[in-house]
Amino acid sequence: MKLDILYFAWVRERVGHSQETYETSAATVADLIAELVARDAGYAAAFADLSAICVAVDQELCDFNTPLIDCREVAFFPPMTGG
Amino acid sequence: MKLDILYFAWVRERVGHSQETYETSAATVADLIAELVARDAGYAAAFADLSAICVAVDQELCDFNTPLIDCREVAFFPPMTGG
Amino acid sequence: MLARVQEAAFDFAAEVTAFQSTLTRSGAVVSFTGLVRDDTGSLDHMFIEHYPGMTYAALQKIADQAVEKFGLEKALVIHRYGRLQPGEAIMMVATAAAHRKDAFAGADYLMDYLKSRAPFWKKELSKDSATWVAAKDQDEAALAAWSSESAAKES
Amino acid sequence: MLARVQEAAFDFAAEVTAFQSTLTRSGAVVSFTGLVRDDTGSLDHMFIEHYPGMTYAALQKIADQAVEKFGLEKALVIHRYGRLQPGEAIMMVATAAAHRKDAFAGADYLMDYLKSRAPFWKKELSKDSATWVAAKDQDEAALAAWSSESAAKES
Repeated sequence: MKLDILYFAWVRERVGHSQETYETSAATVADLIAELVARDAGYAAAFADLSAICVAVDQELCDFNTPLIDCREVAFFPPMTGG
Repeated sequence: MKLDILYFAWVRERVGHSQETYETSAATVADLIAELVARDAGYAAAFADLSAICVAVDQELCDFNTPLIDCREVAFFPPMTGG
Repeated sequence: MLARVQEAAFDFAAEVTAFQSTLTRSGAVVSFTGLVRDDTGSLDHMFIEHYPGMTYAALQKIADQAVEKFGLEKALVIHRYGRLQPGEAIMMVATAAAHRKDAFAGADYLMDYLKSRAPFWKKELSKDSATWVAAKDQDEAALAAWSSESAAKES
Repeated sequence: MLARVQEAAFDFAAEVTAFQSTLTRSGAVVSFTGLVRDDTGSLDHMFIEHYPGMTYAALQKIADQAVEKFGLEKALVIHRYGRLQPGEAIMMVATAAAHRKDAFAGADYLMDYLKSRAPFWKKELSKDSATWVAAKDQDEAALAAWSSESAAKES
Protein backbone atom coordinates (compact mmCIF):
# COMPACT_ATOMS: atom_id res chain seq x y z
CA MET A 1 0.00 0.00 0.00
CA LYS A 2 1.34 3.42 -0.98
CA LEU A 3 0.55 6.27 1.45
CA ASP A 4 1.10 9.99 1.55
CA ILE A 5 2.30 10.84 5.04
CA LEU A 6 2.10 14.46 6.23
CA TYR A 7 3.76 16.01 9.27
CA PHE A 8 2.90 19.31 10.93
CA ALA A 9 4.37 21.70 13.49
CA TRP A 10 7.09 20.23 15.72
CA VAL A 11 6.41 16.72 14.42
CA ARG A 12 7.39 18.03 11.01
CA GLU A 13 10.47 19.75 12.43
CA ARG A 14 11.69 16.58 14.16
CA VAL A 15 10.98 14.29 11.21
CA GLY A 16 12.76 16.79 8.95
CA HIS A 17 10.21 17.07 6.14
CA SER A 18 6.55 17.89 5.70
CA GLN A 19 5.44 15.15 3.34
CA GLU A 20 6.53 11.84 1.86
CA THR A 21 5.14 8.95 -0.11
CA TYR A 22 5.68 5.71 1.77
CA GLU A 23 5.18 2.04 0.91
CA THR A 24 3.91 -0.02 3.84
CA SER A 25 1.92 -3.06 4.83
CA ALA A 26 1.10 -1.68 8.28
CA ALA A 27 -2.40 -2.73 9.34
CA THR A 28 -3.05 0.13 11.76
CA VAL A 29 -1.79 3.60 12.60
CA ALA A 30 0.12 2.11 15.54
CA ASP A 31 1.89 -0.35 13.21
CA LEU A 32 2.81 2.50 10.88
CA ILE A 33 4.27 4.54 13.75
CA ALA A 34 6.37 1.52 14.82
CA GLU A 35 7.79 1.27 11.29
CA LEU A 36 8.58 4.97 11.13
CA VAL A 37 10.25 5.05 14.55
CA ALA A 38 12.60 2.28 13.40
CA ARG A 39 13.77 4.37 10.43
CA ASP A 40 15.93 7.00 12.11
CA ALA A 41 16.48 9.19 15.16
CA GLY A 42 14.34 12.04 13.79
CA TYR A 43 11.25 9.84 13.56
CA ALA A 44 12.07 8.31 16.95
CA ALA A 45 12.23 11.81 18.47
CA ALA A 46 9.00 12.86 16.78
CA PHE A 47 7.11 9.87 18.13
CA ALA A 48 8.88 9.59 21.51
CA ASP A 49 5.79 10.73 23.44
CA LEU A 50 2.69 9.32 21.77
CA SER A 51 0.41 11.12 24.21
CA ALA A 52 1.49 14.32 22.41
CA ILE A 53 0.70 13.00 18.92
CA CYS A 54 -2.57 13.28 17.02
CA VAL A 55 -3.37 11.49 13.78
CA ALA A 56 -5.77 12.00 10.89
CA VAL A 57 -6.45 9.28 8.33
CA ASP A 58 -7.76 10.62 5.03
CA GLN A 59 -8.26 13.97 6.77
CA GLU A 60 -10.45 12.67 9.58
CA LEU A 61 -9.18 12.71 13.16
CA CYS A 62 -8.85 9.19 14.52
CA ASP A 63 -6.81 7.13 16.99
CA PHE A 64 -3.84 4.78 16.83
CA ASN A 65 -6.01 1.68 16.50
CA THR A 66 -7.53 2.90 13.26
CA PRO A 67 -6.96 0.41 10.43
CA LEU A 68 -5.19 1.64 7.29
CA ILE A 69 -7.38 -0.17 4.76
CA ASP A 70 -7.67 1.63 1.42
CA CYS A 71 -6.45 4.85 2.93
CA ARG A 72 -4.37 7.33 0.95
CA GLU A 73 -3.25 10.00 3.39
CA VAL A 74 -2.08 9.85 6.99
CA ALA A 75 -1.12 12.99 8.91
CA PHE A 76 0.71 13.29 12.23
CA PHE A 77 0.73 16.45 14.35
CA PRO A 78 0.71 17.76 17.91
CA PRO A 79 -2.56 18.72 19.62
CA MET A 80 -4.13 21.52 17.62
CA THR A 81 -3.99 25.12 18.83
CA GLY A 82 -6.49 27.01 16.73
CA GLY A 83 -8.67 29.88 17.82
CA MET B 1 -41.38 68.12 51.53
CA LYS B 2 -41.72 68.86 47.83
CA LEU B 3 -40.92 65.96 45.50
CA ASP B 4 -40.69 65.43 41.77
CA ILE B 5 -42.43 62.16 40.99
CA LEU B 6 -41.76 60.48 37.65
CA TYR B 7 -43.73 57.65 36.04
CA PHE B 8 -42.59 55.40 33.20
CA ALA B 9 -44.07 52.87 30.77
CA TRP B 10 -47.48 51.46 31.76
CA VAL B 11 -47.26 53.06 35.20
CA ARG B 12 -47.15 56.41 33.39
CA GLU B 13 -50.04 55.40 31.14
CA ARG B 14 -52.24 54.42 34.08
CA VAL B 15 -51.38 57.47 36.19
CA GLY B 16 -52.03 59.63 33.16
CA HIS B 17 -48.91 61.81 33.21
CA SER B 18 -45.15 61.39 33.23
CA GLN B 19 -44.14 63.84 35.91
CA GLU B 20 -45.54 65.96 38.73
CA THR B 21 -44.37 68.00 41.67
CA TYR B 22 -45.99 66.74 44.85
CA GLU B 23 -46.06 67.99 48.42
CA THR B 24 -45.95 65.21 50.99
CA SER B 25 -44.94 64.30 54.51
CA ALA B 26 -44.64 60.57 53.66
CA ALA B 27 -41.79 58.99 55.61
CA THR B 28 -41.11 56.12 53.22
CA VAL B 29 -41.77 55.06 49.64
CA ALA B 30 -44.57 52.81 50.92
CA ASP B 31 -46.25 55.76 52.67
CA LEU B 32 -46.00 57.80 49.48
CA ILE B 33 -47.62 55.04 47.44
CA ALA B 34 -50.48 54.84 49.95
CA GLU B 35 -51.09 58.58 49.55
CA LEU B 36 -51.02 58.37 45.77
CA VAL B 37 -53.36 55.37 45.61
CA ALA B 38 -55.93 57.35 47.63
CA ARG B 39 -55.94 60.19 45.07
CA ASP B 40 -57.81 58.58 42.17
CA ALA B 41 -58.57 55.43 40.21
CA GLY B 42 -55.63 55.94 37.81
CA TYR B 43 -53.10 55.85 40.65
CA ALA B 44 -54.98 52.96 42.24
CA ALA B 45 -54.75 51.01 38.96
CA ALA B 46 -51.06 51.86 38.52
CA PHE B 47 -50.18 50.58 42.00
CA ALA B 48 -52.68 47.71 42.17
CA ASP B 49 -49.95 45.06 41.97
CA LEU B 50 -46.94 46.24 43.92
CA SER B 51 -44.93 43.17 42.92
CA ALA B 52 -44.88 44.68 39.41
CA ILE B 53 -43.62 48.10 40.56
CA CYS B 54 -39.99 49.23 40.89
CA VAL B 55 -38.89 52.46 42.50
CA ALA B 56 -35.84 54.71 42.30
CA VAL B 57 -35.19 57.45 44.84
CA ASP B 58 -32.91 60.19 43.56
CA GLN B 59 -32.14 57.94 40.58
CA GLU B 60 -30.97 54.96 42.64
CA LEU B 61 -32.96 51.72 42.62
CA CYS B 62 -34.33 50.98 46.09
CA ASP B 63 -37.26 49.30 47.81
CA PHE B 64 -40.53 50.39 49.37
CA ASN B 65 -39.03 50.69 52.87
CA THR B 66 -36.59 53.36 51.72
CA PRO B 67 -37.02 56.57 53.75
CA LEU B 68 -37.74 59.79 51.84
CA ILE B 69 -35.45 62.04 53.88
CA ASP B 70 -34.05 64.98 51.89
CA CYS B 71 -34.87 63.31 48.62
CA ARG B 72 -35.90 65.31 45.58
CA GLU B 73 -36.97 62.80 42.94
CA VAL B 74 -38.92 59.54 43.14
CA ALA B 75 -39.59 57.42 40.06
CA PHE B 76 -42.04 54.53 39.66
CA PHE B 77 -41.91 52.05 36.80
CA PRO B 78 -42.42 48.40 35.84
CA PRO B 79 -39.49 45.95 35.86
CA MET B 80 -36.95 47.18 33.33
CA THR B 81 -36.62 45.54 29.93
CA GLY B 82 -33.36 46.81 28.50
CA GLY B 83 -30.91 44.92 26.34
CA MET C 1 -15.97 52.24 31.05
CA LEU C 2 -17.63 53.63 27.94
CA ALA C 3 -21.38 54.08 27.86
CA ARG C 4 -23.73 55.93 25.54
CA VAL C 5 -27.48 56.48 25.40
CA GLN C 6 -28.83 57.80 22.13
CA GLU C 7 -31.90 57.98 19.95
CA ALA C 8 -29.99 57.80 16.67
CA ALA C 9 -28.81 54.56 15.07
CA PHE C 10 -25.19 53.65 15.74
CA ASP C 11 -22.67 52.30 13.25
CA PHE C 12 -21.74 48.91 14.69
CA ALA C 13 -18.78 48.42 12.37
CA ALA C 14 -17.28 51.82 13.20
CA GLU C 15 -17.89 51.32 16.93
CA VAL C 16 -16.18 47.93 17.05
CA THR C 17 -13.30 49.14 14.91
CA ALA C 18 -12.71 52.11 17.21
CA PHE C 19 -13.05 49.88 20.27
CA GLN C 20 -10.45 47.41 18.97
CA SER C 21 -8.02 50.04 17.76
CA THR C 22 -7.03 51.20 21.26
CA LEU C 23 -6.39 47.79 22.82
CA THR C 24 -2.88 47.02 24.06
CA ARG C 25 -3.09 43.89 26.20
CA SER C 26 -6.18 42.03 24.96
CA GLY C 27 -6.25 38.79 23.00
CA ALA C 28 -10.03 38.47 22.95
CA VAL C 29 -12.84 40.79 21.88
CA VAL C 30 -16.50 39.84 22.20
CA SER C 31 -19.40 41.88 20.91
CA PHE C 32 -23.13 41.50 21.20
CA THR C 33 -25.82 43.28 19.20
CA GLY C 34 -29.52 43.14 19.99
CA LEU C 35 -31.87 43.55 17.04
CA VAL C 36 -35.62 44.27 16.93
CA ARG C 37 -37.17 40.90 16.17
CA ASP C 38 -40.56 40.42 14.58
CA ASP C 39 -41.65 36.95 15.69
CA THR C 40 -45.24 37.18 14.55
CA GLY C 41 -44.74 39.09 11.32
CA SER C 42 -47.13 41.76 12.58
CA LEU C 43 -44.77 44.11 14.41
CA ASP C 44 -44.92 47.62 13.02
CA HIS C 45 -42.27 49.13 15.25
CA MET C 46 -40.82 49.09 18.75
CA PHE C 47 -40.79 52.09 21.04
CA ILE C 48 -38.20 52.27 23.82
CA GLU C 49 -38.83 54.61 26.73
CA HIS C 50 -36.05 55.41 29.20
CA TYR C 51 -35.33 57.46 32.33
CA PRO C 52 -33.02 60.18 31.04
CA GLY C 53 -31.83 61.30 34.48
CA MET C 54 -30.75 57.81 35.41
CA THR C 55 -29.91 55.89 32.25
CA TYR C 56 -26.39 57.03 31.53
CA ALA C 57 -25.23 56.56 35.12
CA ALA C 58 -26.81 53.09 35.21
CA LEU C 59 -25.01 52.01 32.02
CA GLN C 60 -21.73 53.45 33.24
CA LYS C 61 -22.06 51.63 36.56
CA ILE C 62 -22.86 48.30 34.87
CA ALA C 63 -19.89 48.68 32.53
CA ASP C 64 -17.54 49.55 35.40
CA GLN C 65 -18.73 46.52 37.35
CA ALA C 66 -18.06 44.23 34.39
CA VAL C 67 -14.58 45.68 33.88
CA GLU C 68 -13.69 45.12 37.51
CA LYS C 69 -15.30 41.70 37.91
CA PHE C 70 -13.65 40.14 34.85
CA GLY C 71 -10.45 42.18 34.61
CA LEU C 72 -11.47 43.58 31.23
CA GLU C 73 -9.18 45.98 29.42
CA LYS C 74 -12.25 47.83 28.18
CA ALA C 75 -16.03 47.60 27.94
CA LEU C 76 -18.46 49.49 25.74
CA VAL C 77 -22.25 49.81 26.07
CA ILE C 78 -24.46 51.68 23.60
CA HIS C 79 -28.23 51.65 24.06
CA ARG C 80 -30.86 53.39 21.95
CA TYR C 81 -34.30 54.70 22.83
CA GLY C 82 -37.25 55.96 20.80
CA ARG C 83 -38.80 54.40 17.71
CA LEU C 84 -37.08 51.40 16.08
CA GLN C 85 -38.03 49.33 13.05
CA PRO C 86 -37.83 45.51 12.86
CA GLY C 87 -34.24 44.49 12.12
CA GLU C 88 -32.74 47.66 13.59
CA ALA C 89 -30.06 47.39 16.26
CA ILE C 90 -31.35 48.28 19.73
CA MET C 91 -28.07 48.14 21.57
CA MET C 92 -24.57 46.72 21.59
CA VAL C 93 -21.89 45.79 24.06
CA ALA C 94 -18.24 45.00 23.47
CA THR C 95 -15.66 43.60 25.87
CA ALA C 96 -11.91 43.09 25.59
CA ALA C 97 -9.77 40.89 27.83
CA ALA C 98 -6.49 39.03 27.77
CA HIS C 99 -8.34 35.71 27.67
CA ARG C 100 -11.40 34.51 25.87
CA LYS C 101 -13.43 33.27 28.83
CA ASP C 102 -13.28 36.66 30.58
CA ALA C 103 -14.34 38.51 27.43
CA PHE C 104 -17.32 36.16 26.96
CA ALA C 105 -18.32 36.22 30.64
CA GLY C 106 -18.01 40.03 30.72
CA ALA C 107 -20.34 40.43 27.74
CA ASP C 108 -22.84 37.92 29.13
CA TYR C 109 -22.79 39.69 32.52
CA LEU C 110 -23.30 43.09 30.90
CA MET C 111 -26.33 41.76 29.04
CA ASP C 112 -27.85 40.17 32.13
CA TYR C 113 -27.56 43.47 34.00
CA LEU C 114 -28.79 45.60 31.11
CA LYS C 115 -31.90 43.42 30.82
CA SER C 116 -33.04 44.07 34.38
CA ARG C 117 -31.12 47.01 35.82
CA ALA C 118 -30.93 49.59 33.06
CA PRO C 119 -34.02 51.87 33.01
CA PHE C 120 -35.43 51.04 29.59
CA TRP C 121 -38.93 49.84 28.76
CA LYS C 122 -39.86 48.31 25.43
CA LYS C 123 -43.26 48.60 23.80
CA GLU C 124 -44.21 46.57 20.73
CA LEU C 125 -46.66 48.27 18.40
CA SER C 126 -48.59 46.53 15.65
CA LYS C 127 -51.59 47.66 13.62
CA ASP C 128 -54.01 46.33 16.23
CA SER C 129 -52.14 46.42 19.52
CA ALA C 130 -49.55 48.10 21.71
CA THR C 131 -47.94 45.88 24.33
CA TRP C 132 -45.27 46.60 26.91
CA VAL C 133 -42.69 43.80 26.86
CA ALA C 134 -42.83 41.97 30.18
CA ALA C 135 -39.72 41.21 32.20
CA LYS C 136 -39.07 37.50 32.59
CA ASP C 137 -38.49 35.62 35.83
CA GLN C 138 -35.42 34.12 34.21
CA ASP C 139 -33.92 37.62 33.90
CA GLU C 140 -33.83 37.96 37.69
CA ALA C 141 -32.59 34.37 38.00
CA ALA C 142 -29.69 35.22 35.69
CA LEU C 143 -28.66 38.11 37.95
CA ALA C 144 -28.95 35.97 41.05
CA ALA C 145 -26.64 33.40 39.44
CA TRP C 146 -23.85 35.99 39.07
CA SER C 147 -24.19 36.96 42.74
CA SER C 148 -24.13 33.38 43.99
CA GLU C 149 -21.15 32.67 41.72
CA SER C 150 -19.27 35.58 43.34
CA ALA C 151 -20.25 34.41 46.81
CA ALA C 152 -19.02 30.90 46.04
CA LYS C 153 -15.69 32.18 44.73
CA GLU C 154 -15.16 34.51 47.66
CA SER C 155 -16.06 31.97 50.31
CA MET D 1 -22.51 27.40 7.78
CA LEU D 2 -19.95 29.88 6.49
CA ALA D 3 -16.27 29.11 6.89
CA ARG D 4 -13.13 30.64 5.43
CA VAL D 5 -9.42 29.89 5.73
CA GLN D 6 -7.11 32.59 4.47
CA GLU D 7 -3.63 34.04 4.79
CA ALA D 8 -4.74 37.66 4.24
CA ALA D 9 -6.12 39.88 6.96
CA PHE D 10 -9.91 40.16 7.14
CA ASP D 11 -11.99 43.25 7.84
CA PHE D 12 -13.79 42.28 11.03
CA ALA D 13 -16.23 45.19 11.00
CA ALA D 14 -17.17 44.59 7.36
CA GLU D 15 -17.58 40.86 7.96
CA VAL D 16 -19.95 41.34 10.90
CA THR D 17 -21.90 44.02 9.05
CA ALA D 18 -22.37 41.69 6.06
CA PHE D 19 -23.25 38.83 8.42
CA GLN D 20 -25.94 40.92 10.15
CA SER D 21 -27.37 42.29 6.94
CA THR D 22 -28.87 38.99 5.81
CA LEU D 23 -30.60 38.00 9.05
CA THR D 24 -34.36 37.61 9.07
CA ARG D 25 -35.32 35.96 12.36
CA SER D 26 -32.47 36.76 14.76
CA GLY D 27 -32.61 39.13 17.70
CA ALA D 28 -29.08 38.44 18.91
CA VAL D 29 -25.68 38.55 17.22
CA VAL D 30 -22.48 37.61 19.04
CA SER D 31 -19.01 37.96 17.60
CA PHE D 32 -15.59 36.99 18.85
CA THR D 33 -12.19 38.10 17.58
CA GLY D 34 -8.89 36.58 18.64
CA LEU D 35 -5.88 38.90 18.49
CA VAL D 36 -2.16 38.11 18.64
CA ARG D 37 -1.18 39.02 22.19
CA ASP D 38 2.34 39.92 23.27
CA ASP D 39 2.39 39.12 26.99
CA THR D 40 6.13 39.42 27.48
CA GLY D 41 6.82 42.38 25.23
CA SER D 42 9.33 40.25 23.31
CA LEU D 43 7.13 38.65 20.64
CA ASP D 44 8.31 39.46 17.15
CA HIS D 45 5.55 37.64 15.29
CA MET D 46 3.35 34.57 15.31
CA PHE D 47 3.38 31.93 12.61
CA ILE D 48 0.31 29.75 12.10
CA GLU D 49 0.69 26.47 10.24
CA HIS D 50 -2.36 24.54 9.05
CA TYR D 51 -3.36 21.38 7.20
CA PRO D 52 -4.72 22.72 3.91
CA GLY D 53 -6.44 19.49 2.87
CA MET D 54 -8.39 19.30 6.10
CA THR D 55 -8.83 22.82 7.48
CA TYR D 56 -11.78 24.10 5.51
CA ALA D 57 -13.82 20.93 6.03
CA ALA D 58 -13.05 21.01 9.76
CA LEU D 59 -14.22 24.61 10.10
CA GLN D 60 -17.33 23.91 8.07
CA LYS D 61 -18.16 20.89 10.23
CA ILE D 62 -17.67 22.83 13.47
CA ALA D 63 -19.87 25.67 12.20
CA ASP D 64 -22.61 23.25 11.08
CA GLN D 65 -22.55 21.54 14.49
CA ALA D 66 -22.95 24.88 16.28
CA VAL D 67 -25.86 25.88 14.01
CA GLU D 68 -27.66 22.64 14.70
CA LYS D 69 -26.93 22.40 18.43
CA PHE D 70 -28.08 25.93 19.26
CA GLY D 71 -30.66 26.54 16.52
CA LEU D 72 -28.62 29.39 15.09
CA GLU D 73 -29.87 31.27 12.05
CA LYS D 74 -26.29 31.57 10.87
CA ALA D 75 -22.68 31.05 11.95
CA LEU D 76 -19.47 32.42 10.48
CA VAL D 77 -15.89 31.26 11.06
CA ILE D 78 -12.83 32.93 9.53
CA HIS D 79 -9.35 31.69 10.47
CA ARG D 80 -6.02 32.94 9.18
CA TYR D 81 -2.68 31.19 8.76
CA GLY D 82 0.85 32.36 8.03
CA ARG D 83 2.73 35.24 9.62
CA LEU D 84 0.88 37.60 11.98
CA GLN D 85 2.09 40.63 13.93
CA PRO D 86 1.15 41.39 17.55
CA GLY D 87 -2.29 43.01 17.67
CA GLU D 88 -3.42 41.45 14.38
CA ALA D 89 -6.66 39.47 14.29
CA ILE D 90 -6.06 35.70 14.04
CA MET D 91 -9.64 34.63 13.59
CA MET D 92 -13.24 35.52 14.20
CA VAL D 93 -16.57 33.84 14.70
CA ALA D 94 -20.07 35.29 14.58
CA THR D 95 -23.37 33.69 15.54
CA ALA D 96 -26.98 34.82 15.13
CA ALA D 97 -29.98 33.42 16.97
CA ALA D 98 -33.47 34.43 18.01
CA HIS D 99 -32.36 34.61 21.61
CA ARG D 100 -29.27 35.90 23.32
CA LYS D 101 -28.28 32.80 25.28
CA ASP D 102 -28.15 30.64 22.14
CA ALA D 103 -26.02 33.20 20.30
CA PHE D 104 -23.57 33.39 23.22
CA ALA D 105 -23.46 29.62 23.74
CA GLY D 106 -22.99 29.04 20.01
CA ALA D 107 -20.00 31.37 19.86
CA ASP D 108 -18.46 29.87 22.99
CA TYR D 109 -18.95 26.35 21.59
CA LEU D 110 -17.39 27.32 18.25
CA MET D 111 -14.34 28.69 20.05
CA ASP D 112 -13.93 25.60 22.24
CA TYR D 113 -13.98 23.38 19.14
CA LEU D 114 -11.71 25.61 17.09
CA LYS D 115 -9.13 25.55 19.89
CA SER D 116 -8.74 21.78 19.85
CA ARG D 117 -10.31 20.38 16.70
CA ALA D 118 -9.31 22.71 13.90
CA PRO D 119 -5.92 21.78 12.38
CA PHE D 120 -3.93 24.91 13.19
CA TRP D 121 -0.64 25.16 15.09
CA LYS D 122 0.72 28.41 16.47
CA LYS D 123 4.39 29.24 16.81
CA GLU D 124 5.60 32.30 18.71
CA LEU D 125 8.82 33.81 17.41
CA SER D 126 10.94 36.31 19.29
CA LYS D 127 14.50 37.50 18.65
CA ASP D 128 15.92 34.64 20.74
CA SER D 129 13.39 31.83 20.54
CA ALA D 130 10.77 30.01 18.53
CA THR D 131 8.16 28.11 20.56
CA TRP D 132 5.16 26.07 19.49
CA VAL D 133 2.16 27.07 21.60
CA ALA D 134 1.14 24.08 23.73
CA ALA D 135 -2.44 22.90 23.95
CA LYS D 136 -3.89 23.20 27.44
CA ASP D 137 -5.57 20.45 29.43
CA GLN D 138 -8.43 22.87 30.02
CA ASP D 139 -9.08 22.98 26.26
CA GLU D 140 -9.98 19.29 26.27
CA ALA D 141 -11.95 19.74 29.50
CA ALA D 142 -14.00 22.48 27.79
CA LEU D 143 -14.93 20.09 24.96
CA ALA D 144 -15.81 17.32 27.40
CA ALA D 145 -18.15 19.73 29.20
CA TRP D 146 -20.20 20.29 26.01
CA SER D 147 -20.53 16.53 25.49
CA SER D 148 -21.61 15.82 29.05
CA GLU D 149 -24.07 18.73 28.87
CA SER D 150 -25.63 17.15 25.79
CA ALA D 151 -25.74 13.74 27.42
CA ALA D 152 -27.43 15.20 30.50
CA LYS D 153 -30.05 17.00 28.39
CA GLU D 154 -30.78 13.96 26.25
CA SER D 155 -31.08 11.53 29.15
